[in-house]
Amino acid sequence: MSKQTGCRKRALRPCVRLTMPSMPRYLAMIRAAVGCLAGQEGFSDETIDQCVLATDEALSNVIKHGYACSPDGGIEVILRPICRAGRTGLVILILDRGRDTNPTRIGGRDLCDLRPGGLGVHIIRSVMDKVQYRRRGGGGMLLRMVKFKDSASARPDSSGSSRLASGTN
Amino acid sequence: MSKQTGCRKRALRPCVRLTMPSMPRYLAMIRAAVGCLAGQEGFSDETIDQCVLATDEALSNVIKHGYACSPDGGIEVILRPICRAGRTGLVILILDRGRDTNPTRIGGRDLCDLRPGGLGVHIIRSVMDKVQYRRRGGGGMLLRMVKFKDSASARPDSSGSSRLASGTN
Amino acid sequence: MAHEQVPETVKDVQVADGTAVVTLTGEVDMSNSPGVHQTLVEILQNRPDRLLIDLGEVSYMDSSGVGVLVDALRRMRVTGGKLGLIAVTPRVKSVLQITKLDQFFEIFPTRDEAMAR
Amino acid sequence: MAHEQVPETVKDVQVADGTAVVTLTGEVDMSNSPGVHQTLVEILQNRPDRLLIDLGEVSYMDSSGVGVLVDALRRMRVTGGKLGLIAVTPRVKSVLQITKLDQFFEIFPTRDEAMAR
Ligand SMILES: Nc1ncnc2c1ncn2[C@@H]1O[C@H](COP(=O)(O)OP(=O)(O)O)[C@@H](O)[C@H]1O
Ligand SMILES: Nc1ncnc2c1ncn2[C@@H]1O[C@H](COP(=O)(O)OP(=O)(O)O)[C@@H](O)[C@H]1O
Repeated sequence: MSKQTGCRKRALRPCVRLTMPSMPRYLAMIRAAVGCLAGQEGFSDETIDQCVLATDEALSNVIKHGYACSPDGGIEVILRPICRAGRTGLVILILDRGRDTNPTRIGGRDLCDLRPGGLGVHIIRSVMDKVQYRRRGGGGMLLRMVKFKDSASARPDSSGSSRLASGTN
Repeated sequence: MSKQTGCRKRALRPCVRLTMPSMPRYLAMIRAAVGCLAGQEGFSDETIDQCVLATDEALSNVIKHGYACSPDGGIEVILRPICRAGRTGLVILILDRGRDTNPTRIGGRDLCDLRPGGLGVHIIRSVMDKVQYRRRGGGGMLLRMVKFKDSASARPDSSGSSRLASGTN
Repeated sequence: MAHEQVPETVKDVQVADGTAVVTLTGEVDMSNSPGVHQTLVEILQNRPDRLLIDLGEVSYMDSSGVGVLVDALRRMRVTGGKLGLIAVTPRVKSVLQITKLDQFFEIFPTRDEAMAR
Repeated sequence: MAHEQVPETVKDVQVADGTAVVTLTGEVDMSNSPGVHQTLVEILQNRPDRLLIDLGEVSYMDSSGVGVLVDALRRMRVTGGKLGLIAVTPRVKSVLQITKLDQFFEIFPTRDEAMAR
């Protein structure tokens, strides 16, 4: 196993694939898996929490918006540890076959408004280092999120003192 | 979500699929996922532990025996909550494309012997309610394990006072 | 909600002297936040002066849970009542901070401090 | 083993007066049991009279971990030494019971009790 440590051994870090039905009851299982994998990659507790939260928010959105809360859709989560320019990170891909949307229309709303809803995309963009939505050939959406281990984490516009918001690992 | 409770709603309990490379570092992630799912099915802590342990042992065997510790194999874990004759359970399928073996030759050894190794299959058969190995068409093995929620758990030949060995939930 | 043996997210509800105290537990996500919402709406139908939500045992909350808190706050404001959160764990607090909602909630470290007000 | 920031399974090794005390931590499985085995083999090369393995922080152990304990026991027997396990958690104890190996190990509730022998 020691052969796997370090950046050059990228070929030895293939992906993990989790497929769940579009049902909220399976969110906890995916959170557990993502948290465990991020921990094993040596992510700090804060960064683990951020990966877990972003994945949960993204999956919830697929269930709500992609599958309109119908339980018979499938969602695939692909987790791939990466190493880019000496930085260790985790790529989280979320793929669905639900209704697709123009990626430019997936955005957070103005937070000054006190109302429930419209928070998920803001959270995802705040806590992850890269976030990219794409339409999939054949229907459905692909979301690609990247989190680096030494990430400066939450975007500067988020307050910095909290557990999730702070990126100091 | 309340629609999912109860036995008749079997159609609403589809499976979860986890695919991992044949590398021991991913065992912990699968354990986390299995433990979480069994917990959500309402399994007792003892029964959760048993599902987790059996899955870990089975995956370790696939890595060792199916793939001869080569890291480039794939292993699929399928988790499916079931309801049979009023009993709630969890089916755990483990599929590989490694070297296959005659299922009758996969057995536990005599435990009187004090030596390491040869314990995994004994553990699996002790803690699970049903265990069935099969050769897969196209190569590799399929292991089907079932654990019932109200299972009398460990086989009578295991001592009954311990956390994993006792099945009283 | 999800299953009979899974601990319910709403662990306890106490109402006395116009103050309702709701204790939540575990992980609040899309699978159980509708149930929490339902409970809070029912409690608010009796128009308490104050709603206190104890989050000390909540180890995880996503935006669906935060949305439930925001909805309760808006309903309390309509009836002129007050809403306080008790024992918000760092992880839950972060989610409130990221969504800039921490400013809207009165947060008490302990239940005693909340009750003393 | 697996990664630099993941806590090492072998947390501590203390050798004094012919007694080696090894503290393990976390989950022992096929990913880290070879490392634990290696550590124990190195310690046993100095032929201690006694090897104590503290399992109080071991939350999970599978048959690969149990195999490492059995191997250490066999090596100690060859050199005429003693092996004791300290603070075996219920979950780990169950695995020893299922594999009928609990009978072969001397198990102490606490480190103090093990040292007092
Ligand atoms: N997976 C998705 N598929 C389609 N649309 C999405 C998806 N995720 C987000 N959106 C769009 O982005 C908007 C903002 O999402 P979000 O911030 O999570 O708030 P909410 O889900 O409460 O509306 C959604 O209302 C929806 O229009
Ligand atoms: N997935 C598998 N593929 C092929 N052979 C297997 C598999 N699982 C178990 N076996 C066989 O069963 C035997 C007993 O397995 P086990 O009890 O786990 O002990 P060990 O792995 O230490 O030999 C193995 O030695 C092997 O021959």
